[in-house]
This record gives sequence, structure tokens and C-alpha cells, in this order.
Amino acid sequence: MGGPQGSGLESSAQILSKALAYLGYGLISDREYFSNIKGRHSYTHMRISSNNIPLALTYPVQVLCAMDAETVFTHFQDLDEKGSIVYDISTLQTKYTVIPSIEPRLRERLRVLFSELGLDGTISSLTRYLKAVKKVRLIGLDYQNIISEVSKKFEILPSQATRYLSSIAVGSIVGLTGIGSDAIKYSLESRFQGNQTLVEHNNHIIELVSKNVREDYGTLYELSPSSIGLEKMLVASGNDIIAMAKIVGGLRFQSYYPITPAADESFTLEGFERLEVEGESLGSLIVTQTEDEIAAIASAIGASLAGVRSSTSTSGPGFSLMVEALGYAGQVEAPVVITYYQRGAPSTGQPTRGAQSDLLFTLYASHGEFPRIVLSSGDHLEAFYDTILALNLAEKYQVPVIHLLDKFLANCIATSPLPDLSKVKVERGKLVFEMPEYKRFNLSHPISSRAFLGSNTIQWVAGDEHDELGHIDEDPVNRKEMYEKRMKKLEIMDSEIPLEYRVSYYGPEEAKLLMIGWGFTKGAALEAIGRMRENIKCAYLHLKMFSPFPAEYVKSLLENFDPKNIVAVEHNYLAQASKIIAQHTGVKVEKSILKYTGRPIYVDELLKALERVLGGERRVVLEYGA
Amino acid sequence: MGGPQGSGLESSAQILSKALAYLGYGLISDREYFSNIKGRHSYTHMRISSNNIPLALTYPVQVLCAMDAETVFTHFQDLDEKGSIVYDISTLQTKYTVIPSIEPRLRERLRVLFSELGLDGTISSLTRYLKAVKKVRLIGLDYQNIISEVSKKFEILPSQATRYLSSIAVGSIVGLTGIGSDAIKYSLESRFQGNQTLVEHNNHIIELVSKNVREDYGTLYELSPSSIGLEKMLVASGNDIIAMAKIVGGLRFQSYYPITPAADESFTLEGFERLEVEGESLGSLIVTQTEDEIAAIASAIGASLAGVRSSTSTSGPGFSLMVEALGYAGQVEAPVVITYYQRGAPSTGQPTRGAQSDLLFTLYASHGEFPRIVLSSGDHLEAFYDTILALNLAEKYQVPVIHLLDKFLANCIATSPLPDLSKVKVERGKLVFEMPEYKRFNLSHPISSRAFLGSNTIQWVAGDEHDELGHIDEDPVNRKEMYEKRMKKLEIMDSEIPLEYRVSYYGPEEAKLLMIGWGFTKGAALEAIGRMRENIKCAYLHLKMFSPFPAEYVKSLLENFDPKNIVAVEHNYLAQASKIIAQHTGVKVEKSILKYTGRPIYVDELLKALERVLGGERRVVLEYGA
Amino acid sequence: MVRSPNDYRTDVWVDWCPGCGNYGILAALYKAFAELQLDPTNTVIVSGIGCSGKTPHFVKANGVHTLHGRAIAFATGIKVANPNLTVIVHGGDGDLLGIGLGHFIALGRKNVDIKVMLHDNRVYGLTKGQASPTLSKGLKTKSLPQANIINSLNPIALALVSGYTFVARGYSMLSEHLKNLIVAAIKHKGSAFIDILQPCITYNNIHTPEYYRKRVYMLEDEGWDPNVREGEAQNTLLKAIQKSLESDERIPIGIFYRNQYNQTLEEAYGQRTPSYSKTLLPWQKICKEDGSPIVDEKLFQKLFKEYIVKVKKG
Amino acid sequence: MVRSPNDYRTDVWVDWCPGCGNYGILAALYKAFAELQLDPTNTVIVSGIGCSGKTPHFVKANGVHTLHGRAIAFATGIKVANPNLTVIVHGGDGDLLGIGLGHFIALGRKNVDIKVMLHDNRVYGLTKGQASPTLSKGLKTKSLPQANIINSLNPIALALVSGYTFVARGYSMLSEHLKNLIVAAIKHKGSAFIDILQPCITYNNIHTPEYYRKRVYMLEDEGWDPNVREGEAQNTLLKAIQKSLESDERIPIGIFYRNQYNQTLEEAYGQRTPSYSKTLLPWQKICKEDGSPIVDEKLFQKLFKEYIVKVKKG
Ligand SMILES: Cc1ncc(C[n+]2csc(CCOP(=O)(O)OP(=O)(O)O)c2C)c(N)n1
Ligand SMILES: Cc1ncc(C[n+]2csc(CCOP(=O)(O)OP(=O)(O)O)c2C)c(N)n1
Ligand code: SF4
Ligand code: SF4
Ligand SMILES: [Mg+2]
Ligand SMILES: [Mg+2]
Repeated sequence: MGGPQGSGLESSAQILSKALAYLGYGLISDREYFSNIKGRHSYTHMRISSNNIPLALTYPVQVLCAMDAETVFTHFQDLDEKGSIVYDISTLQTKYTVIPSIEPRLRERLRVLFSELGLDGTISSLTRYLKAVKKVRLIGLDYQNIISEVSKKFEILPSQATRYLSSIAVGSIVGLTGIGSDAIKYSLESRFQGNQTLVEHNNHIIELVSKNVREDYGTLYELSPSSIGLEKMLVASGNDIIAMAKIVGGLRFQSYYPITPAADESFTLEGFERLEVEGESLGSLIVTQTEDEIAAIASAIGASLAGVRSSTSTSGPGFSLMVEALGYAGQVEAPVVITYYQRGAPSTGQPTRGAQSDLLFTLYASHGEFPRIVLSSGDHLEAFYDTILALNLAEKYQVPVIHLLDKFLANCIATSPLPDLSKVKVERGKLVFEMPEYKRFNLSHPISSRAFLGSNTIQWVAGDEHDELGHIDEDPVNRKEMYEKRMKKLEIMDSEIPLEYRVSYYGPEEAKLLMIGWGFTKGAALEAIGRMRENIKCAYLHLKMFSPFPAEYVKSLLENFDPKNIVAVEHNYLAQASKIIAQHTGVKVEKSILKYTGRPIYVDELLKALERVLGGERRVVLEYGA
Repeated sequence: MGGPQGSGLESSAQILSKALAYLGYGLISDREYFSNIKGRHSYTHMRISSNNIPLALTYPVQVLCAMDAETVFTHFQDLDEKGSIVYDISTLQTKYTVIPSIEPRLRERLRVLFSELGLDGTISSLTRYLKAVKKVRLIGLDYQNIISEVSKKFEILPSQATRYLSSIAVGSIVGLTGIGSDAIKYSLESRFQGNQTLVEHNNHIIELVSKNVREDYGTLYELSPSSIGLEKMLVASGNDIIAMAKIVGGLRFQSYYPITPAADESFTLEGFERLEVEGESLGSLIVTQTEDEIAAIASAIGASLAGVRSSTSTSGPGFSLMVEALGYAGQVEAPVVITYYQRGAPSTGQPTRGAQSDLLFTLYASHGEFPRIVLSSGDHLEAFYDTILALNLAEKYQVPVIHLLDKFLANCIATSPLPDLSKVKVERGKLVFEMPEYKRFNLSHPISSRAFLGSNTIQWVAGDEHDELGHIDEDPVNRKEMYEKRMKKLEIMDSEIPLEYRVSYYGPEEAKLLMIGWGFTKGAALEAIGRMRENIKCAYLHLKMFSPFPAEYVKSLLENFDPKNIVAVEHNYLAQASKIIAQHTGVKVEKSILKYTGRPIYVDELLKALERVLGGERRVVLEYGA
Repeated sequence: MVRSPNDYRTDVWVDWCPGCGNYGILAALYKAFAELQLDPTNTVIVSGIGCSGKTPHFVKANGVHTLHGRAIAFATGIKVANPNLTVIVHGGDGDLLGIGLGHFIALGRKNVDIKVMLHDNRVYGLTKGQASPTLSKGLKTKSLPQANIINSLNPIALALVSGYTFVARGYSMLSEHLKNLIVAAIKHKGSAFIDILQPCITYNNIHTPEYYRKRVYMLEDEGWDPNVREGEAQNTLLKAIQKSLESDERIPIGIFYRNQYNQTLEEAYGQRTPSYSKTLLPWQKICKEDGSPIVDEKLFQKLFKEYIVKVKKG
Repeated sequence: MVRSPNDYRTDVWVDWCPGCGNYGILAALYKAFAELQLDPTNTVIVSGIGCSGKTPHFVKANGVHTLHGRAIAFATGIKVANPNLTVIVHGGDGDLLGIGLGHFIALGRKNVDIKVMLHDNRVYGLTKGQASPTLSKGLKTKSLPQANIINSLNPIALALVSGYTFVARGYSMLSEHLKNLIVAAIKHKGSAFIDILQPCITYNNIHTPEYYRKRVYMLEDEGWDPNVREGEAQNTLLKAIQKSLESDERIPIGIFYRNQYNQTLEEAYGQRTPSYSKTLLPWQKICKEDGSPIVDEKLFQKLFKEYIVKVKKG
């Protein structure tokens, strides 16, 4: 489904998602949009399954639902042979050349293509071509008509009725897939929480359109009943699921400075400041917007020193500003969690697009050496558990933890089973509440007892090198001991944190081809394992913790593979994770499949790339997706 | 020479240095001091040679000149057997326990040691012990007496005369080494530029003390005439030599925010704003103190966009704040040089001590991927040429350049031959001054023609991903091409920048033991090659450029050595350079000699450590030095 | 060639929301540029990040779209490097008064001849409507989950206290009036600040055109004289501060304060280093024809004589 | 146990230069703590980097020595996390008004109950005497190679415009007077600022004790009333700003402004989330005895019901 940013598509995707979840289907749905508030092209790419929860997105699509002509021009090539396109017949005469929001490069590609194909650049000629050559089903609707009808029926101004435009998309998909009206009702009720007018109006359009579509074209993509078998499903974006996990994990203080794609997490958290369930309070959560990211991390560290589980969420530009204070947390052994959503970089880059290009940065950010944990997550549920893990490890080892995510996960809405809370524990590490001659940085063990400011102790904390009490100390012997005290934690963490939190191996033991990836790459890789041709057994090594890095395990695992059959799959240019592997194990992963257009890796292109790698190519760069 | 910070020792070291240079001697002189303005212990560790320019410092010392009791307590163990100690006899009854500035850990070590040795903790008992057991020559002077004499002679207040205390140190060394009075006169004139009173007063003390010492003890360490043979010598700190290089290299804009140990460079530059030689102006240099380091780098980039060679100087905490703008420079392909003096870290760390622990950070600082140059220098002259190289490469490749130095180099005063300016060129890269349809980011070559803001062109520059004109562009194809345009520069730089700028190999070709290091480690390593026992041939691989890294050369070189005889020598905990080697070559350097007390590596301890490595130890941590 | 406002337009599609106050600012800018006949090659628009930050792409003049909050810091480097350029900063209220506040005030202190246009919409537009530093405590715009909990800043008072030598307020919907302010700011020698009231149609349902229509009035209509007379800076400043404290119910626009007597930083540098004013830094020679540095061996030894020791003979 | 000023001393050697104005500040602080009988375990001194930044090590109370310019940001996290703590910030003029200026102003806006002590020596002490934001243009202290080229800030006016609800100036050599100011600041509810004139004996040869002795006078001697009466905040503010503009020749010390009527940020949070005031965050339970989170399966489903879909049966 595509249309201009700000025209309600996000809401349509939510309505559809919940309706589908209500019927027990699995889905994953990516949202692509410009760094723009209104008018530029955005779209939702959704994949639905009745027998499992899809892990990744793929092309071509079966149905393209275009709210405007730009969507048709941008996406007609994404359509499968015999797919269906829903579009507004009033745009038939629109030429791509008159649409100002189409970017110059796309316009140029269209010009070349249309001239090759002999098309005149109108929607009309394009759709005719699609029908003739790609056997695409043309589902032309008169959007204005539909809106007028609604405006008449409910006696509202046409301009007001226009707000419901995006429900035409929902309606057409409902019509084509046969989603029942109970599911839509359920979903609308839940979306509009008691606003019956909105429920009614939207429902009307959806029913109207779906009926028309069904009558004229049939339920072309009728969904078979779900066999997934979950009684309850979580339907949430990555941002939302992490917010939930923070609450479960006992977070009491979140500071942030607005930035895409992190801010939505804090926005969600703000809704839970009172932490009330049926009028009873479980505590309180302070969510505070600071004057900048430096203040965000500094105040989170301050709160942590006062004994509160605290975190801050940000993205590349914000993290770049947090670097100095990150080192402070390392130096004073303050637990703090930084939830880091990667986006297109460097610099402002592509603020609303995805990437995995900040890994090396997070590992070495800030001057000097200190132990840190860098943990990344590959899907929604993993992110849930990892968020709590991050909070625990930060306090247990008294180190900063960077939880590395990306825009893909942040904005993808996915269905998942409810997390299993019986697996979850809160671990706060060594605490002390009363001690007369308290030494915050007692040298007798790398992990000293931690007291809160305001407990019955006095402590000093300094970013300067310090003695056991926390006072500045420049003595070389103290320096060496205190330095080693801190750095030893790296070894302790390495030996104590279970391997299963740090790396996962998927696929048959005796696989031929090994993909190595991290973060959101997981979904596409796992699907690729299943869809690769029979005689090539594939596996996927999912790296989760980069510091401390599970070097020995990775090394011994890689030794089982023919080096020419090991391939890094990453959303960056340098194959960053493979650099870290080389650094820790001496094994250079020589092959790579990389993507850095800002769009996610799709299963189909990954499969093709894997074949090329098997064919001997060393580096395949993916580029699919508008 | 040691004494309280702020008591004139720095000036004494300068006076001695110039006098020695005047006589043609080579010297290197390290300054160690606390993060304190007045009162804490500081010292100058100087090595003088008549037949070459010493490259590094070593222990034990022949002469210890103590301005106060704390110096005696702090350094008596640094003295060679039969060495000499100059001290104030009025401190004889002073116990270490009453000196408040002695840090707790040293006090504790003294307590243990003195009780083992059966000493009562006074200077008197300690010096007696030194004489008896270590055959140390005791040169006790009555400092107060000397000062009174001066105060009487010149009819100044005793409190004013106290300002000359540190000249007692100079005088005693002059006496012991036989430095001629012409040399001291020359040096004083040059130091006090026309202030004859200061020249006279200081000279008087120096003569008085040196005469006394010579009479009572003889010229114990008479320097043989220099055989070095230079007609002119540069006597400068690392900070100063870099300032000079920037001026030669055509710098016109330096922005900075004060920080140790970088600020002295900007201070020196400020003295040259008018760039006048004999009344004639060579141009002008703007040196501007900004409100913070973010503004420092941002304004340097701004000046660069306007066509001015610009740089900023900083240290760890400052660089940590520059990280976001560094990425901006990378993204918009703006030349800028960051002169980065490493100091004890993490966080505020040890502000006035040395370290090499920011290498990995500089390589990956800022979110996302972009080409950068990271260049480090090992000694004063190298730093001079590298500074100009940095300015050239920044403009030639239109990338940010990080010139990595350290506090050791910054504050060491050394003699060196004058730089050979015939080897120096200014290269400004592809420039354009007039072009109607100018495309700043022309995709036809990774390095586009650069125009200055204010030339006859119009350009746009954006940290967002952009098109050839510089306008924001989110198109995936443009993204891929523009990303690759930038990243391709890494390959171009790698193929174009001569190897000799990036790495140097010292020692015989058929060496057995290979040290690998960078930066200030060079001096100690080179001396160690010469001083290692005969049958062990040593070599040193001096890494200078870490991005682009000379991977192939390093790899093939390492293959010539038995892995157990390769050892990293670095001022950090992780052996950072060896991590980079592993990452690029797959070769893991398994052995290391590391030091992270904040004090430099001394030749003698390095030699001992090398023996231990040959004996099979994998990791030797050095710790000498007060 | 006489340039019309239209000549300052680029081909880039203006992607602000329909009805956004930024359109009025852009229109006023085009008109001001035309009135002053600014040479696009000698004009630089520097911006931060935000809806406001996109401005340079819409103007045919040099454009430097920098980092969130840092536009002034970049602009300072540009202007000091080449004082001949007309340098204009466009920033949001989050940009200039939130994350970039330190630079905003530093510019006042430095009195560099840069013109700062604050797109004051009282929200963080491009990140979807969070409260900005100019949103009053207790207000709840539609994108906020709860009412704003932090007090707002008074940009005019702040600019005055910081040392800006030209301080004004404009309103994006009064484009002609705003154009005049921009022209006056550009003509002024020294750091100039215009607080531009800018309705954000999408996220700010309080400070709407309707809201401002009722409250805005022009200082000049009251006979306000913003000009400092020699030696009277302090009185005029205090009067301007007082005016700036006027409550939200009546909002004065126009020039609050103008001080023509303060030296700019560029002038101070020129005083210190005459060659700085004589040849612009970018055009100063740094090497000879053959690429060798202008500081040759001889000059080196003269320039750095204090570091060079002539070794005693024999 | 009654605590004397001496009881707040640590064993750490005070390594400021002999004669430094910081000694007077420290002495006043000890006395103020003793007068208020502050509980060291419930008191936190937060500092930045600089000579001033070393203060916490000399005081027997919790000490958090943070980063250059960031003390206020850390302090805000500490205070909001535990409003029961007495939180005091010590910073230099470079620290608070240079690199940390954004946080300094933000604290005024937030009115968090934190006390800020500015060690105003007009130089960057610990980095050897560069000009700080409070050094006037044209002055050349002995460590500067040339006269300062940038205008200074007026800390009092800035604090007033930023929203601080308690604004004062003290002088380090008038220790008793300063002590009284510190006591009043700590007793005040809300963000408090004291600009403490502090001679730097080593680098600042202009603003010496001699200099101040001649110029300093006490506001109270003039019968100055700093207190805001209900509804009159603006007038009092304006008057205080005017007072703050008084020239360098006569320097008023004392309390310029005190407003007891503004809500603190902590109060606002408490209003929004009552449990915040009921149980301090650090002591709120986040897990059960066995370590399992207090949000169990049942609570999870209730709390997050909007994200949970009950799949239709059959
Ligand atoms: C360092 C950094 N932090 C956060 C962001 C995200 N960001 C983009 S625009 C914006 C704020 C926009 O608000 P404002 O400055 O008021 O400009 P407006 O959009 O309202 O014109 C923010 C916080 C960023 N780009 N960089
Ligand atoms: C980010 C950063 N930049 C620079 C420094 C170096 N530095 C240490 S103290 C100081 C300034 C001290 O001046 P001020 O804040 O006035 O404090 P004072 O020493 O005068 O009390 C600076 C710039 C630092 N520690 N961190
Ligand atoms: S979000 Fe607001 S400020 Fe941004 S373009 Fe839309 S209306 Fe304008
Ligand atoms: S340098 Fe100045 S401020 Fe710092 S301790 Fe010395 S006198 Fe005090
Ligand atoms: Mg705004
Ligand atoms: Mg200061």
C-alpha cells in the first residue's frame, strides 16, 4: 500500500494488522517513508501468512494498492506476474512528469524505461502495459466517488471525508483476501478506542470498497484459515515492544532527545508513566525530554547513580553526541542502557531509512579503554528479551550497555507470540545500602559493591582516574590496578554470560553454506535457509553480542566450513561484523552480501545473491526496493 | 629535576635545553606533571648525548636534582648506583609523612619500604642510606641561603628572589656537566627576550651554584664535545613543532577549545597570527577559541568550505565531542585536519599523562561509514612532515584527516635537525573556481572538483544523503552510487599514498625479533634495536597510517617472522594496533609489551621486557616511572 | 541583470506541509534577496536539521545544510574565513534554542555579522511534534501525550542578553513586513536575530494563524524606536528587554533593538591582523607556483627563530 | 550529633594555588552545611571539570565529579531520580557558561531544585588561563597572548532570563556573606544560582581581591528586596535584570531575585504521577523476592492490552 506521507497509511496498516491477527494470521509489515511530514511517497510492505509468522519481506508482491499515481509509478515493477493493482481511475491521465514529489533519479529511470517500452508516461498507458505484458489484474476504482458517497451518507464535508481515503486501501485488501467484517470491526474498535464516529465512517468505506472489489473481481487472494494456533498475539512495532520490555525490566527513568527512529519508543513509554493497572500503581516511570542527547545520557547516568534503572534511546547522530558521557559511565562503572536504533548514515544520512553501519562505532566509541556490552537483536521477541537482558547486565557488571537495533525493526509491525515471562528475571548485581567506610571502587574484586547515592553511605565518583574511594589519584601503581580492575570485567563477562545470549546457530549441523549476520538480517537469512534449493544445505550464524565477543565459539564454528562458503550478510559497506570476527579470531570472511540503499534485504534477492556467491562471486551488493 | 608544579621547572628545562643545543648536544626531555596548577609534584626527565640525538628516555638517571623533599622521596629509586643527588639541606629533617601532596599510595609504599630498610622517613636518613648502600654522591645545598644572597645582592625582596629557586637546579647541572657560561648566557637571553634583569638574576644564581658545585664535587659528568655536527638545531616541544608545520603547510584557520595537552599548540599559533617576517606579511592566521569542541570542529569545517586550510587541535574528551561533525565532514567530503593528542583515558582519565589508547576510536568514530585518514607520528620531525602531509591529503582526497599524537610527544622537548623544506609541497587537490552548472558531488569520479563558497559557483552541501548538486536525495540508486563514490576513495587513497608515508621498517632485514608499534613508541623501540644483546637481531615495524591501512605490506612482512617472535609494543591495554592488523590481515599478533600507567616506555624496561618475551611470556606490562 | 524573487528559486520540490508557515518565510526571503540584489555566489544559507533546515535547498544561493543545532557554529567558520560573504542561518526552535543554545548565545557574544532566522513554531516539527523550548509550560499541542512540563524561553530577551546587536520578531504570514525585517537584518553590521513566528499546521493546533492574527501588532505602530544612540546602549537594551516580556496576549513584531556601534569579530580580527582585511583568507597565497610552501628555508628560520639554536662553532 | 564545619572536611589535600579564591568558597560551603546540619549521605555535590571541579573531593558528602560542562545534566538526573537529595553543583565559568551553557539555561527552564555555584574567576583556570565567557572584551590578563576579542556574558541577567527562581551573587573573600547566600539557596525550593566572584591568583591579574574590594557592595545595604510577591514576578524580574546591568565599577552582591511561587519539575512529575512522590524511584520495587519482574503474565496482558490481540476462536 502506498501513498503520500501523512495521508493515513500508517493507520491503515495498523488496522489491517490487527484484523489479520484477530484471525490468527502471521504478518510482518515494513514502513518506508521519507524524512518528510506530509506529501512525499511512503508505503507499507506487508507479508501475510496463514501457517507461520513470516520473518522477512520478499518481492514480488501480489497486490499493489496505490493511493496515488506516484505509488503506481514507483512500484509497478514490484508486482508479480498476474498480480493485482488497485488504483484511482481519476489518475489515469496523470503523467509521471507532472508529479513534483518524484525524485529526479526515479523520474529519469522512468523516462528511459517508458521510452524503451514505448509508453507515453500516463497511468493509463502503464496499466494497459501491465495488463498486456505482465497479466496484471487492473482494479481501478473511483476514489473521489467513494469519498463523495461517504460525505453524503454521513453528512460531512468532502474535505473531512478525504481523511478516510486510506481506508479505500484497507477495503480493497479486505475484499481481495476475504477478511471478515468481524475482524475489521474488532480492529477499528481497538484502533479508535471508543470514537464511534471514526469506527463507523471507516467501516463504511471498508465495507463498501470490499464489496465492490469482491463483486467485480472475486476474492482473488482468499486466505485459508490460520493454522498457526496462537491464542493471543502481540501486534507491535519494534519501538513498542522494546518499550514494553523496559517496563517489565523495571525501568524507572528514561531520558531522550527526539530523533527518528528512536523517539517512538519514548513516546510509547510516556503513555505508561503512571504504570497503573486497573487503578493500582505498580510504580512510576519518568520519561524526560532533555535539551540535547548529551543531557539525555548524562541524566540517565545521574539517575543510575541514584539507584534507578535508567536508559536512553537514540539513533546515530544522537549517539555520536553521547560518546563522551559513555566513556564516563565506563570509567565510573555506572550501569546505563543505551538503546540505539541505527539508521542510514553517515551524518544526517537517511534519517528514516534502515542500516547496520554503526557496529564498529559502538564497539570503540569514546576515547580510552573500558568494558562495555554491545548487544544486538534480530527480531521483535529477541529484542524484548534482550532489552531486559541489557538492563540486567548493566547492573550486574556495572558497565554501559549498548543495545543495537535498527530502523527496520523499529518500524516493522509484526505479530508474535506473547513473551514468556517465566524466563525473565531482574538481576541487580552486588548492592550495598549501608557501610561506614564504604569504598565504591574497592580493588579487591573487579566488580565492587554498588551503593545508591542517598543510601547510608558516602561515595565519590570521578571521571578522572581515582582511588578506591573515588578521589582523583595519579599514582602509577593505583592507575595500573584500577585500569586492570575495570578491564578484567571483560574477561569475567566473557566467561559468565551464557553463549546462548550471544550467538545462535540456525540450520543443519552439516550445512555447506554459512551465512553470518546480525540484527534484522536474521529474518531474511532464516527464510533463505528454508527456501534455498534442496541440495545446498544452508545455515546462519546469528551474532548477537559483539562485546564481549564469543571468539572461541565463532572461531571453532567457522573452521567447520570451507572458507569460500562463508558469507557475511549485512546492511553496510564494509561487512563490519566480519571485521570483528577477523579481529578476534584471525579468520577473514572473504565473501559478503551487502545492502546499503536503506531498504531491507528481501528474501528473494538474498536467495539470488547466495547463488552468485556459490558461483564464485566475492561481493554481491543488493539494491532492490523503492 | 623535580619540584612543585608552578615553581619554574618548565622554564629551567627550557634554559638547559637551549644551552645544551647551543653546544651541539642532542637531548630529549620529558615533562611529567599532575592535573594541577601549583604545588603538586612535577619533574623533567632529560637525557643528553654528545654523539647523537637520543630518541627515548631511560632509567636509571645519573643526576637527580630535587627542588623539594617530595622529589627526593618520589625519585630516589630512579638514581643510578654512584649517581648524584642535589637537594636542599634545610629539608633534611623533613619526613615524607608531613608532605601533604604525596599521594596515599606512594606514601604507603614509602612506609613499607622505609620500615623494611629501617629508615626513619626523613631525608636525612634516606640520603645517608643512599650514600651507604648505593654509593650515591650527596650534593646538599642550602637553597635558602642562595636565595638570600641573591635577594641581598640585587636588593629585591626575598619573596621575589624565591622565583629564581629553579635556577638552582640549572646551576647544579651546569656545574656537574661543565656547560660553559656562554651557553647559559645565550640561553637566558633567548628565554627572557630582552628582560635583562631576569637574565642577570638567573645568571647570577646559576653561576653561583655551578661554581660551588664544581668546587666541592668536581665536574662529575663532564660532557665531551659534541660530535653530532649540526650547525643549527630545532629545540621545540611536539606542540610547537606541529604549530610550525601548520604554518609552513599553509594553515589559515585554527579553532580550538582549551584542553591539555593540545592547547599549547594553539597558544603557539596565536603568536603567529600576523605571520610577519621583518615587517612583511606572509598572510594571516586566524586562531579562534570557541565555546566548545563541537563549535571548534564545526567552524573549522565551515572555514574549509569557504576554501581555507583549517584544522582544530584537541585531546580525547574534546574529540569525543567532535564525533558527530567528523561524520559530517566525511559525508560532505570537506577537508579538515584534527590534530589529536592522546592522553590518559577513559573519560577525564589522567589529563596530563600520556597514552595511546584512542586508536580504535579514531578509526570508527561517528556513525556510519565514510573514508578518513588516520595518521600517527613517532617523533618530532616525523610529526612536522606528517602535519603538512595531513593538510595535503585532506584537500587532495577531500576527507577528514585525524593526526594522532600523544601527550608524550606534545610535551617532550627535543633537539632535531631543521626540517628539509625542499621535500615539502602544498597540494590542494582538484579545485574549480568558476562553473555555471557546478555539481559539487559529481558522480563521474570519486573525487569531484571542489569549489570554495564565494567563488563563481553555487553549491549545496548537506549531511543528508544528497544528489550530485548536494540536494537531499533518498532514491536508492542515487544512495548506492553516492555511498560508493565516497567509499571508493578508500581504495584510491590506498593505491596512491606511498607506502613510505604509511609504515617504516627499522632494523636488519634478517631480524629475529620484530617489535610493532606506533607513535611515541618509536624512540624506545629504535634504541632497543641498538641495545639488544648481540645475538638477537631486532627490528621495529613503525605503523603510521591506520586508515587506509597498508594491509598487504604488513601481511607479507609478518609472514617473514616466527609468530612467537612478533611483539606489539603499545601504550594501551588491548594492544590496539595489533587488533587492526588482525582485522586487515588475519594475522594475530599474540605477544605484547604494554604500558598504561601514563608514563612513557623507557628503553631499559623495554629491553628487559623483550627478554621476557623471548623467554616465552605473552604479555608483559610495564610500570616504571613516578 | 536584475534578479527577481523568482530567480532565487531552485527546482527542488518544496516538501513542507501545505499551509505551513515556512512558505511565508521562504517567500519573504526571496523578496528580500531580490530587493538587495544579493549575488547568489556570494551568499550562503546555513541551516540545521528540521523542517526549517530544508530552507537552503529551496534557494538558489550557496546552501550549507549542517547538523542539528550546529548551523551557527558552521556559519561562524564560514563568515570568519570569508567576511565578504552574506551569511544567513535558518534554524528551528529546537535547533537554535534547544540543542544549539550554546552556539546561539556565543554568536551574540561574538557579534559576527551573521543573520539568524528562527523558524519559531514551538514544536519539533520534523520529529513529529514534541514540545520545543518556546512552548509554554502547561500547553498541550495535539501531538503531545501530556501537557508540556517545562517552562519556555523568551528568544528575544535571550538574544538581547546574549549581545545580539540586531533583534527583531517577524511573523511568517505577514510576508512583506517580514521581508523588510530580513532586509534590515542583512543590512545591519553584526549579529542579527529574527524570531519568526511560524505556524506549524500539522502539529501545533494552539499557535495557529488564527491565534497570531488576534495577538500580533507592530512595534512601529506604537512609535517604537529600536535604535541605540551613542553611549545609550544599556538603556535601550533594558527597554527592549522590558518590551520582550510583554505577555502572550499581545505579541509585538518589528525591530526591538539595533546597535550599530559594536565592533564585529571580523573587524576585531582585522584590527589585530591587518592582512586579514586586506586579502581574504581563501585567496591568500599559501604556496608558490611549483607548490613549494611560501615559507621557505629562509623565512622558516626567521619566523621561528626562537626555536632555532645556532650551534656554537668549534 | 551536631556537625561542625570541620566535620565536612575530607582527608584529601586541597591542591588549589595558595591564595586562590576557591578556598573562601570551600570555607563558606563547610559553614553552610554545618548551619543546615546537612546529612552527608543525603547530600550530593556535583561538579564539572576545572579547578572548581575538584570541590567535591574536599567535602565529606557524596561527590560526583563529572565532565566538563555537564555537571548540571548529571545533577538533573540525580535530583529527578531522588528528590530527597540536596543537590549542589559547583562549576567554573568555562564549565557552566562556555561548554555547558545549554544545560545551564535548561536548568532555569526546568526549575529543578538544584543549587548552582559558579566559581567565576573569568579565566579557564585548570587549562592555564585562557579567557572565559565572563572576561570582558579588550581585557588582557597575564596569561593571554593578546587582549580578549569576544564580549562577555552577564551571568546574573542570563540566569534571570533563563527562569532561575533564586539568583544571587557572592564574593569568595566575604565568606560569611557567601555562607548566608548558600544557606538561602539551599533553603529555596527550585533552581538557584549564585555567581561567586572568585579571584584566580595565578592567571587573572585584573580581577584580584584588590579589584573586588574596591567595587563590591551589598544589595541588602541598599535595602534591596529580591522577593517576588504573588503575581508580581515580571516586575521584580525586570528590576533584577536592570540591577544586573550595573556597570563593572560597582558590583552588587547579595540576592537579586527570589521567586517562591513556581512549581519545580519534581513537583510537576509528582502531580502527573502521584506514585512518584509517594515512593522514591530508587526504592520502588521492580521485582519480587524471587527476582521475577513485578509485571507478571497477568499484569503484562492488562498493561499492554492495546498491543495484544485475542485470536478469534475456530
Ligand atoms: C543530534 C541530533 N539529534 C536529533 C535529531 C533529530 N531531529 C531532526 S529534526 C529535529 C528537531 C526539529 O525541531 P526544530 O529544530 O524546532 O525544527 P522544525 O522541524 O520545527 O523546523 C530533531 C530533534 C538530529 N537530526 N540530530
Ligand atoms: C570536553 C572537554 N574539553 C576541554 C577540557 C579541558 N578543560 C579542563 S578544565 C577546563 C576549563 C576550566 O575553566 P573553568 O570551567 O572556568 O574552571 P576553572 O578551572 O576556572 O575553575 C577545560 C577547558 C575537558 N576536560 N573536557
Ligand atoms: S510539520 Fe509543521 S513545520 Fe514541518 S512542514 Fe509541516 S507544518 Fe511546517
Ligand atoms: S589556577 Fe586560579 S582558579 Fe585554579 S587553583 Fe590556581 S588560583 Fe585557583
Ligand atoms: Mg520547531
Ligand atoms: Mg574559570
